[in-house]
Amino acid sequence: MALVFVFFPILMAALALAIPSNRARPWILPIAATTHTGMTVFILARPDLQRFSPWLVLDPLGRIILLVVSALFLFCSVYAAGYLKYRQERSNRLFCACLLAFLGLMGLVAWSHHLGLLWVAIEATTLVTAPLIYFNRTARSIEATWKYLLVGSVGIALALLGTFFLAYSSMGEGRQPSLLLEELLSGAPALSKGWLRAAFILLLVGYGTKMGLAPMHTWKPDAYGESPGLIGAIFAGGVTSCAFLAFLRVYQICAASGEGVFASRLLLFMGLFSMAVAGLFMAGQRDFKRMLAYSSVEHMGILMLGLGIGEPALYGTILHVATSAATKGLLFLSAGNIHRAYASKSTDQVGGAIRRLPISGSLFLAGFLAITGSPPFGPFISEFAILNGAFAAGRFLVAGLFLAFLLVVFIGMGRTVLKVTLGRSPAAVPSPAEDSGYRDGFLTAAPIVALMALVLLLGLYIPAPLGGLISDAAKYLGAPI
Amino acid sequence: MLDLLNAVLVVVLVLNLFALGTSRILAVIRIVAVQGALLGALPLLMHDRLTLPVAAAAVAAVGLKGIAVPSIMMRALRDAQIKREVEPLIGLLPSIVLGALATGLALLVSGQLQLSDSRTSTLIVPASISTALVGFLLLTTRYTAINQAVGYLVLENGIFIFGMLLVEAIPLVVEMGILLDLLVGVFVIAIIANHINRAFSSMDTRRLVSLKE
Amino acid sequence: MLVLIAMALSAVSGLPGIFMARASAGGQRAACGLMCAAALAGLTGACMGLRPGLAGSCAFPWPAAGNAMIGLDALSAFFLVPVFLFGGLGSIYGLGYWPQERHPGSARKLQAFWGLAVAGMGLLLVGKHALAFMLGWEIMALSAFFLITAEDRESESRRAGFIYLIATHLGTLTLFGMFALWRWATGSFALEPIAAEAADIGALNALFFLALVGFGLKAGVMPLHFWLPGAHANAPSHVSAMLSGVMLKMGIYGLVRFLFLLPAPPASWGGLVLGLGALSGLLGVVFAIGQHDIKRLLAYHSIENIGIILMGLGLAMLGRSAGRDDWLVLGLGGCLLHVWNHSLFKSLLFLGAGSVVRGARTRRIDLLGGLARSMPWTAAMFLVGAVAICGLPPLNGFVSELLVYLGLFGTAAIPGGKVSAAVVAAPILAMIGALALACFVKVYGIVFLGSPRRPDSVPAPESPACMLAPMLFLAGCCVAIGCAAALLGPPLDSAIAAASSALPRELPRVAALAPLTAVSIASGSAIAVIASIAAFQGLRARRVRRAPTWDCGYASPDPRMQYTASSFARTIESMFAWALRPRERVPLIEGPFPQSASMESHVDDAVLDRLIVPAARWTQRLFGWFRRFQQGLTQHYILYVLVALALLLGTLIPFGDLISRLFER
Amino acid sequence: MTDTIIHVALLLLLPPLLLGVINKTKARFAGRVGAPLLQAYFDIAKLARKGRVLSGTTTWVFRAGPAVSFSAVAAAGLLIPFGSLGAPISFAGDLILFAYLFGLARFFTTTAALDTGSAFEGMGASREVAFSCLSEPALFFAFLVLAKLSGSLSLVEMLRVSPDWFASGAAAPLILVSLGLFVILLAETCRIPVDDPNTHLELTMIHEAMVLDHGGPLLGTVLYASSLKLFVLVAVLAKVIVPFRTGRAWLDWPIFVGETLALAAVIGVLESVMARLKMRRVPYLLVSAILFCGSGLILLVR
Repeated sequence: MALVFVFFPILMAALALAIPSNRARPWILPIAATTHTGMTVFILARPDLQRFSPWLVLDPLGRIILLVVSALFLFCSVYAAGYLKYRQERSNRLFCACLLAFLGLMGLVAWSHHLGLLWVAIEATTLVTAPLIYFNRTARSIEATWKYLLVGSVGIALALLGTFFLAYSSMGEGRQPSLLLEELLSGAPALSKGWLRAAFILLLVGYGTKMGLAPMHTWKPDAYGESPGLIGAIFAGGVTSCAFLAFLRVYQICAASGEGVFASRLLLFMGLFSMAVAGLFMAGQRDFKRMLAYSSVEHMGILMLGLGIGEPALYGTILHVATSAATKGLLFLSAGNIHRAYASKSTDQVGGAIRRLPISGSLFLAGFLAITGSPPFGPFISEFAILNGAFAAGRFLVAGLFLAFLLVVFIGMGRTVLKVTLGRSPAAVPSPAEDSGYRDGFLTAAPIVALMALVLLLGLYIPAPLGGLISDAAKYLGAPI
Repeated sequence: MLDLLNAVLVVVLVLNLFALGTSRILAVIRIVAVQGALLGALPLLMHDRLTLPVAAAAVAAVGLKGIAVPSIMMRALRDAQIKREVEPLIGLLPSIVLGALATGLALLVSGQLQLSDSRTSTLIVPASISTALVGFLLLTTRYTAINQAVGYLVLENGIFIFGMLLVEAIPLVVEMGILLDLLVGVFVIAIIANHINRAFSSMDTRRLVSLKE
Repeated sequence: MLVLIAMALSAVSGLPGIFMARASAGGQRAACGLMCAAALAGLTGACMGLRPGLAGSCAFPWPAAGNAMIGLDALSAFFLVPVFLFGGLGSIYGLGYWPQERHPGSARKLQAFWGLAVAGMGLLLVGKHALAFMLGWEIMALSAFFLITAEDRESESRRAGFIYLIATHLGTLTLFGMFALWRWATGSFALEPIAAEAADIGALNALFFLALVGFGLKAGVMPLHFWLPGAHANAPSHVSAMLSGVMLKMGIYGLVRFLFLLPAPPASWGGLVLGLGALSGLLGVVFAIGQHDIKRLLAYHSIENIGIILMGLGLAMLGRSAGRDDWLVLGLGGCLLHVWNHSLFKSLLFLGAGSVVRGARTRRIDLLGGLARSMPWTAAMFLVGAVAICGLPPLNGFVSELLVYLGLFGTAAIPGGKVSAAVVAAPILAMIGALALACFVKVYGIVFLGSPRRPDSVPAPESPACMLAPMLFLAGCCVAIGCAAALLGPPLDSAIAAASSALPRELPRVAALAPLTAVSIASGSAIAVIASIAAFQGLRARRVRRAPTWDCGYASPDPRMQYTASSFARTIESMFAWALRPRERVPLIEGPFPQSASMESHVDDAVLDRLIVPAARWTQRLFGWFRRFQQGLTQHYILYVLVALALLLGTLIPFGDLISRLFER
Repeated sequence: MTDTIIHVALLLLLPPLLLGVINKTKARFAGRVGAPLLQAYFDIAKLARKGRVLSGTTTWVFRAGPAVSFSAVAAAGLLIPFGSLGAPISFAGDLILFAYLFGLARFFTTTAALDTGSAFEGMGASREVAFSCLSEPALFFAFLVLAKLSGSLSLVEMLRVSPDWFASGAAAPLILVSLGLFVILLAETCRIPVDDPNTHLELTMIHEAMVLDHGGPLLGTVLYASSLKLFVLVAVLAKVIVPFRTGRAWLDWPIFVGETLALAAVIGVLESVMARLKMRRVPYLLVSAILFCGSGLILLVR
């Protein structure tokens, strides 16, 4: 069953390469996405099929990430169909193929229980998503792709070194070194401490680069800023979740081997540092897509903070993965629409989005309110749970700093978002005559509304199966078998 | 067997310093190709008995690192018709000195690390750390896009050396995956370098600074 | 649970407006009808809730944090009355003030968020569980933001909306912290009185401080009021009426509810709240006098009334910690009654200001004048509101200030010659009353009386009936409470009992302590006497000759010679110059025949314009400095990764024994 | 019931006499014969018979001004105990009603002044309102001291200053309070140190400036109301200054009337001795009143 998850999307990617017509090809995306989500729901309902081989096991963490990314991919693919219909001036052969390949590799990441295989899958996602950034074929997007590739590959190489260190730490007296998660977890107390800590740091820096934690976040504003909104959504929702899943494996091993205290101090520092850097760079940001990138850096910081706090905040952290992925996707898609309509990303030319794009503009504003943790929406529940965890763990200073950074980020983001959405479009905007005529089509607006409904639902009432999935993921993370 | 391994590793270290020292890009690529081939052959020396998977892995590593990757780089270089000079951020001599310093630091550090079993009394750990550091050095001090790719390759080789210690832990599939990823990675980097050259009419990454705060 | 139905109705009341056609007023009328139905249902529910003893509550599951309880007790019913009363009246007023035809785009949005805001406030008041409370709180806050930026074409309204949003979010984050600390202290989210030994004094102080800041931000207490004048001035008038009349009270509700849930409060808390109240009252009215924009003036004046409410609350807390039940009952009674009174006359004044702005097209007082002749009804209503807000006898303002005064004087009557420091608050309250009188004489005199200051302007038309009806109803309520103060005894008592449910002992009744009956008789007879004199003068209106104002023999009095807002307030401004810091642009007149010169004085908000805006600019520059770390060179980015790795690995190496080992050899 | 009738009769008939006494003492000081004692009655009667001239810009507020201020001050008068009797209306907390009734009167006189739309009336109104901000706290400090001494919040008990209070060291505070009350009296009724009642220079007026445009019966009501206000405040001051009571009704009434007339004479003397303060100095005078009463309270508490 695991192989189906991996090879079905790659098969569809090949099919996409084969389809000649530029107009029909985008429709393969929604078809593949719906089948993939159907398979995910089917596999979640059938626990017996969730163990294909010692290498490919779908544990509770994998299930959550698989569900989140596949749902996000479904919404994005519907948006992609509408978006590519509008962008017919460029061939989207490579675009669709890479998207579907990413879906397959994400499946591999979710299923793999061998850290080496996990590394290969993550490296492959990096390489597959590189052409996606380059879709606009402008000088700036080449530069963004180059930086993404360079910094990403350096990070991933460090992660490989970390994986080798981890394997080496399991090479105790006469025991065979192995990278299988079960064996590492069962033999965890016997791992040699020095190598394990070095491995944890290397993997933190390596997968941190993939997630976009500060100070390794420098590629993120360029990559998210220059790629189309759709790709930003896939990145912010999907790629970061996969990298976070990979890091969760490492955290599990670390916690199992009794290095919890060392790990949490490091994670708290990285989390707060990322939120601070995000807040710093978001104040006075002129380009609303780069602002969304920094908001993604901030949310990676919040995830790390949640992990650092430890057991009481794990439920909130995992819930935050789901809610922030959905809200991020919503924000990026609506930002993409606004960018298309105004043909510019800087707040000097963009204004009054609510008037020109009623659905995208108002949902962009609602998304902003959601991502900064206002109550009726999903991220509020998860951030509040993390805050409660921080208090329960007795870390008052961390909680205080957490709230302070949330406020700084809110002010920075609010200034840009309000300039974009409210008011009248500034005079500098192209007069309606050569206005790009881009309006909220059904395909480009429906996914945003659906995502908004999902975020609102998560805020008001978390459905029982999802709640169950998250709580046993938290238990699994806290005390693995 | 052990001293042959050490000899190969010493050659790898020397090649590192050469890579730092040459001023022409073609030469750097050839040096890295030789280094890759040597590393590919390393597992044959490590194992006392020759099993099929180990041999296959070695052949693939030599083939890939020694021949495939350098040829991609050469082709990217030829298309770009750029002048073959390497303009490093800091001159050639200081980079060699820094390289030597890195190797010394690696030796010092690996002395401190408590290595678990006898087989690793050889030079593997210091060699891998120093190659990784040299890779970083190349990445951060060279401006041309291809040169940065070469730096990434050297970093990859460094990590590959460390992989030698854990031959049993990494099954063949994963080995192949890593090599495949390396190949595709270099391939994509080469294409992007090509596009940079067409867009900016030069391989110099100093022109890639328009995206900033 | 009538109230729940009412909340659902009001939430849904906004929706028909959106789906109806843009231009047709049908949508707005339907939404307003739904809103009035919701208001009526809510009012009956609230009045039933006010009867003592009824404290129904029901729970519905909330996965994230156990099940959330919702319950109606007398205190929340007490606060529900103004919410629903003004919810209905405001939407009726909105029909005339913000018709669909003139504002097609924003009218529907306004109507929708109006319903949402009322529903949010309902949920907030009924919520007994932290999450329900915060959900209601944020729905109210966010819909208020959309209401404020209804006309988001002007940059001023967007700026005010942005400052409001920051202040609300700061408040919400403080409440996050408070509820998390609450759960840490009591182990559950339910808003039940904390057992005395559950939390140590440190946590209690933190809880008190967080509650004070979180709710003080929403209530507009002095140092935290910076968002209030901008938001009220730029919002449509019936929105600013709801903001200041009803929404500020949610902050007060929060304070009353939470400060009485905390066990054994030390006397310093009560003193702090009383001090803050006095500060807000005094500086609020002083700033109000310095304003030239009618709605900014009314906004600052809300701060003054919030100050009086806080003085009552502070007095009640002092009574609770000193064990004096009479202070507690008088203080809390005065505070709660002033909440009702303020929501009545402040909304009346804002609606009056709204019809003035609608008629005269401007908010600057110095351009208005002589409107009483062209808008007689609005002028009369505004006068009733003005007299009530200054706390003058026949009307309702006096009753609640009387309760607060009696409480404050009670602090002086401690046997044994000892007097608590709170007694100095009574003269401060007297000064506040006198300043309020000055402020409203200025507003009423200059806006409605005298002759129009813009000679060319066409006289402002009187507002339509649907705007005057709510104002008439509110004025009627003010007079009714003024005369029938005795009837308010029982609801006040049940509300006080509900608020201080944590106290074991039975509290004395309000009527026993305060002469409500005597006051109502006095004000009833006073109104009768004034009416008879007016009638008497009306009958005896013998021949009345009309002549231009004598004004000591000026040949041709010119409207520009009249006293303007700044000149009227000049003496008081000079007295309080240390707080106001007025900026004046005095023209230099030289030469025997100086050309035309104009003098302009402006009082800007001390906290916002002198403290927060410069601080924001400074932090902006500071953050700018960090931009150098993202200058585009790929090599630097890789260097950052390497440096981060080195630093983190550095934490691994035990430097201690490494150095010692080096020195050993 | 009879003493309320006496109380009301006294309240309504006596005040103009005080004006007469003040003017007579000023005249005597200046060596003039001065107007007859009952001159104020004749003025009010004359004005009542005149026809009314109203300014074109005024509304009904202008006519309501004098009416409301008169009835408010009359109601305040009903709260004050005259002679040995209690006040017709008295309840715990009537001191606040007393102070705020004066506020109501002030509100309507100033709005009526602004209604005419003339520069001087506006100036008078602005000064009147500004100075009242300082006199209100002084009044409340005084009431605080009296409440503390008498232990009750009703004016009747507060103003029944009994000799045994002096035993508990209440002499000094009482002196300070009476000084404060005297300054408040001068400020509220615009006597000499604060404002000159019969000056003709509008720039210096406060109270007179507000009533420039009132004519005929309106001016009559205003004059009568201001004398009523003077009488009420003098009565309060008298009760505080003269502590002893004879206990017999028929003797206390004449003593009380005598006290008020004596106080009016004192005011007259003060007016002829002092000149008007500069407008910038008046706030300092009122702040001194606040300090008097405040220090009275502090002395009491120590």
